[in-house]
Amino acid sequence: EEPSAGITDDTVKIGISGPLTGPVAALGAIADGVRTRTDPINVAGGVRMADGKTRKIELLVEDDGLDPQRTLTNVRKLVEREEVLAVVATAGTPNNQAIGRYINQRGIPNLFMYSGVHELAGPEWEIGFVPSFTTEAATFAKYLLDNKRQAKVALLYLNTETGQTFQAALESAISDSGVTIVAAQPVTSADPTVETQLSTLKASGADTLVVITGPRQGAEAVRFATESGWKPTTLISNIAASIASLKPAGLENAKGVITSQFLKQVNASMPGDDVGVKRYLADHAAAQSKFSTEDALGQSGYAIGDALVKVLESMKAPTREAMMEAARNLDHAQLDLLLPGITLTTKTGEDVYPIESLQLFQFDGAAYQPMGDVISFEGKTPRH
Amino acid sequence: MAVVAPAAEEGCPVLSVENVDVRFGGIQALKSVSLNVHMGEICGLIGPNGAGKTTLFNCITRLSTVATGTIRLNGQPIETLPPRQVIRSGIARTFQNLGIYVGMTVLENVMLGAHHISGGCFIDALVRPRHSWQREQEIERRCRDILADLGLEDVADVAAGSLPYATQKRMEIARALASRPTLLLLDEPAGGLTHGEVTEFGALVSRVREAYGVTVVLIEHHMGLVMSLCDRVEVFHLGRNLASGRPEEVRTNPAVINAYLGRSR
Amino acid sequence: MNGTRLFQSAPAALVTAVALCLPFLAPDFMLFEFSIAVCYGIAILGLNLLLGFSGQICLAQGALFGIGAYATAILNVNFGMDPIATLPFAAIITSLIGVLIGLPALRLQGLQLAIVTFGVASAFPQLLLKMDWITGGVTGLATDQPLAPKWFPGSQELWLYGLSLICAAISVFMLRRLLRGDTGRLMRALRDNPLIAESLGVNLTKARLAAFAASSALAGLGGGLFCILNGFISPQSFLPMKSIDILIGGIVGGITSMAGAFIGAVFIVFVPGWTTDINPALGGLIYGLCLIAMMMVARQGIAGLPIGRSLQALGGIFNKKDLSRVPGPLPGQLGGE
Amino acid sequence: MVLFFQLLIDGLASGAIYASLALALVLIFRATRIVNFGQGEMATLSAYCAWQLCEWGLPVALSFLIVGAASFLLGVFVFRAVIKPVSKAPVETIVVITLGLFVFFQSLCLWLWRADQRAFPAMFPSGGWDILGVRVTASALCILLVLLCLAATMGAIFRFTRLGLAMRASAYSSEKSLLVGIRVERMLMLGWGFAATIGFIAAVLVGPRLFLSPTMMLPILLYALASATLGGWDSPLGALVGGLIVGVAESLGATFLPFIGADLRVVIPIAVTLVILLVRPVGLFGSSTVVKV
Amino acid sequence: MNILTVRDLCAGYGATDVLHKVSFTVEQGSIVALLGANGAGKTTILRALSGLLPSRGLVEFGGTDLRQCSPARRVELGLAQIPQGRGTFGDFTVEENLAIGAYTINSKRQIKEDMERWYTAFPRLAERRRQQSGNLSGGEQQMLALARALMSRPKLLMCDEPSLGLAPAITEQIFEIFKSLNHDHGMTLLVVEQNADLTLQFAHTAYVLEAGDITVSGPASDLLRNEAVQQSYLGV
Ligand SMILES: Nc1ncnc2c1ncn2[C@@H]1O[C@H](COP(=O)(O)OP(=O)(O)OP(=O)(O)O)[C@@H](O)[C@H]1O
Ligand SMILES: Nc1ncnc2c1ncn2[C@@H]1O[C@H](COP(=O)(O)OP(=O)(O)OP(=O)(O)O)[C@@H](O)[C@H]1O
Ligand SMILES: [Mg+2]
Ligand SMILES: [Mg+2]
Repeated sequence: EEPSAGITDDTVKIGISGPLTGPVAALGAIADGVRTRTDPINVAGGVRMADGKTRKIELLVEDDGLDPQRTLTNVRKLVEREEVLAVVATAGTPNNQAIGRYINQRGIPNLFMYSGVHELAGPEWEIGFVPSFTTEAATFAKYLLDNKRQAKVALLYLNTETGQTFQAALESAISDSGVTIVAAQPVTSADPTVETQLSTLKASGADTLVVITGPRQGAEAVRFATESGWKPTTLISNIAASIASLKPAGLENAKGVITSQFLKQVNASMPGDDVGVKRYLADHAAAQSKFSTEDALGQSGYAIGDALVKVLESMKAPTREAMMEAARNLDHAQLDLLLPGITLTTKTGEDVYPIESLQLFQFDGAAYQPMGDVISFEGKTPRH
Repeated sequence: MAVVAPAAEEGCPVLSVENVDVRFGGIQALKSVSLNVHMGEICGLIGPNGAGKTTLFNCITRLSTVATGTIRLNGQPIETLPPRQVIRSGIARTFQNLGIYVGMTVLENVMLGAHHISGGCFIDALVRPRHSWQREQEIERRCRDILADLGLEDVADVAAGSLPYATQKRMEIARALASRPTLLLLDEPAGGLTHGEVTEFGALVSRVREAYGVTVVLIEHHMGLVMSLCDRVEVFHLGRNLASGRPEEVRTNPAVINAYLGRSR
Repeated sequence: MNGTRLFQSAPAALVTAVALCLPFLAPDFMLFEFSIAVCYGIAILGLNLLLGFSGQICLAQGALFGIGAYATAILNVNFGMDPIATLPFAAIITSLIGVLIGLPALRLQGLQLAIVTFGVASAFPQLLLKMDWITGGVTGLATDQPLAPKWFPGSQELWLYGLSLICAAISVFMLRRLLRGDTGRLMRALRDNPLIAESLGVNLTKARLAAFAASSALAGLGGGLFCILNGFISPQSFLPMKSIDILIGGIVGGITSMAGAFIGAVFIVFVPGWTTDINPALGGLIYGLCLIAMMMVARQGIAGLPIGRSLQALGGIFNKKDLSRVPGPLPGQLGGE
Repeated sequence: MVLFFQLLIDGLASGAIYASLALALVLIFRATRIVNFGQGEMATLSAYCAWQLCEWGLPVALSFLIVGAASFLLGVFVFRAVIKPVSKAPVETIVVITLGLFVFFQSLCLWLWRADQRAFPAMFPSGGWDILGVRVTASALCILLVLLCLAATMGAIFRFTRLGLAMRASAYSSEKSLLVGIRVERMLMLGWGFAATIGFIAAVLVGPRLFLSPTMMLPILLYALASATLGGWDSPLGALVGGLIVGVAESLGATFLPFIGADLRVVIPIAVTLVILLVRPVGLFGSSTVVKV
Repeated sequence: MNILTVRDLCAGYGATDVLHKVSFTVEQGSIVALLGANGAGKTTILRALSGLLPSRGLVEFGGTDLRQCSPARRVELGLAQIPQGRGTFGDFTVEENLAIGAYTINSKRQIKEDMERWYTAFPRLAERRRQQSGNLSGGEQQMLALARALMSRPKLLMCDEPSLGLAPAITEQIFEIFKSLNHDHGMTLLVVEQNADLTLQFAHTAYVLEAGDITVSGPASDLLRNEAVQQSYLGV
């Protein structure tokens, strides 16, 4: 077969467009995370792919400041000038939508988008990574149905596709049960504080607070819930739940907070003896990455890089089609940073969700402790 | 859009101000002031500093609001006109501290005076460029004529801001004339002129009155000019009418000497 | 007639020449980027008209740009209109909304107007989300892409680029008509001293709103084009920073220069990318420095640079006068006395 | 009813946050007639420096003192390096330069400390009181008090001291100020320095509540601008009152106006500002600039 | 003794020079008049002397070379100027204008005294103490500008058309004030005036500036009789 652009006998070019600058530059850690995985592999010689050749991964990163329009120009630049084989880890739902038509027309794989919404404009050529927000909603619902059947839920959600998808999914997951959503308040990333919303939620008489927001508002919510004497059961989305981001709210305030995770906990000072975490820490040191080892976004990036390597390894031909084929047929692929029991599984035409399991954790004031087993929605992720 | 100048009735003053009061917060700048100016006249308006002369001009051109009283132009009350209509009714003025556009050329400044005649309609400019272009040419020609009349043709294309003060004042008069006024209000036009220039200026005003058929109200502190030029002089003091009459009468009026002229004259 | 330094002058000639040569020099994706720059350039033209010539500042230009984009998208998606045919409507609709936004300008000037309009820009993305029944909310809207007709010899990108250039040419042409002669003069009078303008018979209300309308129409046209080029729009593209970017583009290019508008647009489209290319970690830092340095060197915008001026002197054989602009306080006392 | 009062209190608390940045903006505007869009970001940099010193083990008070002084120097430096050379340029030029400062300082913080949010050392006690079900936090109260003192002091300086008068004069017209013997440049420099210090104080006040991050001042910029405009740009006290009005209006409006709701709350500061300006074009405490012919 | 010596002063706006090597001196304790047609460059000279315009040539004031001095320093040395036209801080109250005029004075008592003194001389200003000076009438602003310049108790006061916009009575009063300041306090005055009659009557020395060059100079009484001067400046 004729090899596609971007792949030669010894290299494969991969592009990333992400926000390296601007107000959401935190997401730039994802690109860095991918690099953290690929750099050591290149040093070790490259990836051995299923066609028998070993290739180095050349990563090209472009900055889009999370502006969908710039994502499109970046991707075009990457594809047409740099001739990359595929783009990975594109952050933001609108951004992925903006490039949807282009990648579909051109047949460019858009792998492992960093977006919790998976049904986008380029269905043939894209695949997500992190669990859908519907999965997370289902996990939270399951927790409530199992442990707090009469819960009165107050929901603080980000007023973007993230929060809206989640809200819809949560509502349908708890329909016909004793759990009710008694109040919901949107927040936008431009809100200076969210106390107004929280006061309103508190006044609704809810006993459970579900928070689907960015880290800043998440931390604020956690602090408010305790300081105001409200003390509801707090469930907080994994995008806001990292210990580092809860720290400014006061870790003692965060005690008892429940979250769902798919990544392992990394504690650089106490690495433990998990092989995957150790490798991650070693790679992080080797690649001299800028983000902190505990940065969840960097870890996600690392996991995406890992997934990319898995896809490359199983590519039978040096073509984009083969790449997509490989990405669409992952079979219980294990990644270093995924929690034990969580794997990547996809199937062409049937299953477009790589990760469909989450595990609940509760914060004990110092670390997250697992609650029960991994909850799997393999093959039954609710669509929205 | 022609100048709307109501026909002057016989004997009726061009400008008549009756019992006008103006207040700025606690300060009463004009107290029941009256003034009549007749067709073709050059009426001098003098008075000590802060007597309210400029304020009266501002009332006539609607830049200040009249508390009570009426102002009529050719018998029509104008004290409720919107400010931009004033120039259309035939009143043009100059400003005490210069109201010119320093960044524009002299010609542009003068052409602005004719703005209310040419209209400046945006839609017109967009869809009938030729039409507005022709009008523009016509006005430019007229303005250049006025400039030539006032001896400003050499500086027509110079930025107004770089001209000497007196030239700027003269340009302001040219701008006022470009609006085809019936009534010309000049606020201290001779400030900063040398003696020679003042004489020249007096001649210019007389000439302008003849050539353009305007009635002039002139605020001035330069007694020589006022006495030689004006047909009639009105004196304000502390926001009230103090005296009025022919220049010689006013000059010898003890109240005026006391309040305004001082000892020497 | 004191011709205004507009199209004939040296920077303009240069910009035109470059724009026409580009298809032979730049690869397709670059042409696409330049087309995007042309969209912004049109919006910046509008801002120049408003800020540079009539002295009113509007920081909602990005929102108006967005309104144009959404007008095109909605007309295409909901009413099945051909995207290109929507452009005049985009301009008109935006112009009407622009007049609404301009209403406060009748009482407020300078800093206050800037902040109120910036508020509009900030609220715009949220409004788009709130009105999801028509704007598609967070999911955005995908439009048809006008394909190059069969007879067209070049690529799709070239076709779109040509389309942008035509829109730009029309905008420049219309703006020239507005800026010369009486209307141009009255806007400058308005800018330099509204009080005197009023006493000279200028209808401030009408003039201010007309300036807003014209400026918004240009923003709307640019926005519509933007939508066509991208084929997909979402609120994320019209954050308040977009308005600031457009302002930066306008000022960097030169606020009273038409060529400057396009130079500024190229600046805001390409420079942020270049600076991150120099060093991904320091991209923003370099961009910030770049902005500062740019303004310290080219105080009147790039189009006012000495190079521009000397070229202009060369071109002065064909050309007569500069549009005057008083250096000093921004319209409406944003600064000093 | 309890909710109403709670929201009122919340509004005052967030209003204090807006007011603190507004105060720095007003100060620099009063002293130099420039709106420094980078003010908040400069303050963020100072706050990071203070945090870093604390992390290195310096006592909080000492590091605040050091950084307070350093902020002054930062302001002076910025003035000398980028503002002074263009002091004769049109205002738009300076606007873009301050936007450049905004981008620069934000990126600098991002580069040095990355995007993660940090806990900023709190100066005030963290507790609060429950009054009939309405929660009043001690920190919010303290912030308000400090701001009130700051605003009053600043106002008094501008109004009654020679220094203040000279600063205002330099901002009004450099030429006329030179003619009365004011060293205009020094005054502008002082203005930048003081504004940077006040900015730092603002950051210290709000840091614990907003969490320290390179973009922490970004969301409040619009609100601060609205507050300053509402207050009239001329008066520090006006900025404070403006901030509180914006805060309360926002808090109540977002909850009790169903068609606005929390997602459109960003409309409120602008709507309030617009309404007040339409009634009183110079802002609540502003004095009108004289335009006379 | 000369308090001010100007030699070969060149200054202008942009590339073009308005002044072409102007030289003159002002004697300590004298009143010097500077006459000239419009646009001759009188204002330009004063602005150059105050340091508002870059200039070339020697300027010496009370033994100090002014070329090294900032405008503010010149004021401290005792060189004050009343600018032409609106010289006041329009946004400031009358009182604040006077206070800022005394910026270089450290004695509170002196400031208070001077303020009272000028309020007595110009009762109009006293009435308007708390009013924004931009709202004053043209003549009132001129009075204020004058009083403000005098607040700094200059050694050499340069007045650019002080009588501009003033009523005759007030003009006379101002010249009286000048005279007494000169006579009783030894203040030196450099007066640019169009009212040549009055000026030449009270000045000691006079210069005539034409197109950026001094063409006539001498004792004021001589100039009063000079025919050319009579023709263009005295309207005889
Ligand atoms: N906008 C205003 N606010 C307050 N007071 C004002 C205002 N305008 C004018 N005044 C006051 O009203 C009085 C009259 O002012 P006006 O300008 O009419 O005087 P004038 O007769 O023109 O004096 P001059 O000969 O000095 O120009 C003055 O005392 C002035 O202080
Ligand atoms: N800002 C400026 N830019 C350019 N040229 C200027 C500027 N100001 C003055 N000029 C020019 O400099 C020359 C001298 O002006 P100056 O103001 O010194 O004259 P003057 O003798 O004071 O006249 P006046 O009696 O009008 O005050 C004039 O020809 C004028 O055109
Ligand atoms: Mg007057
Ligand atoms: Mg002069």
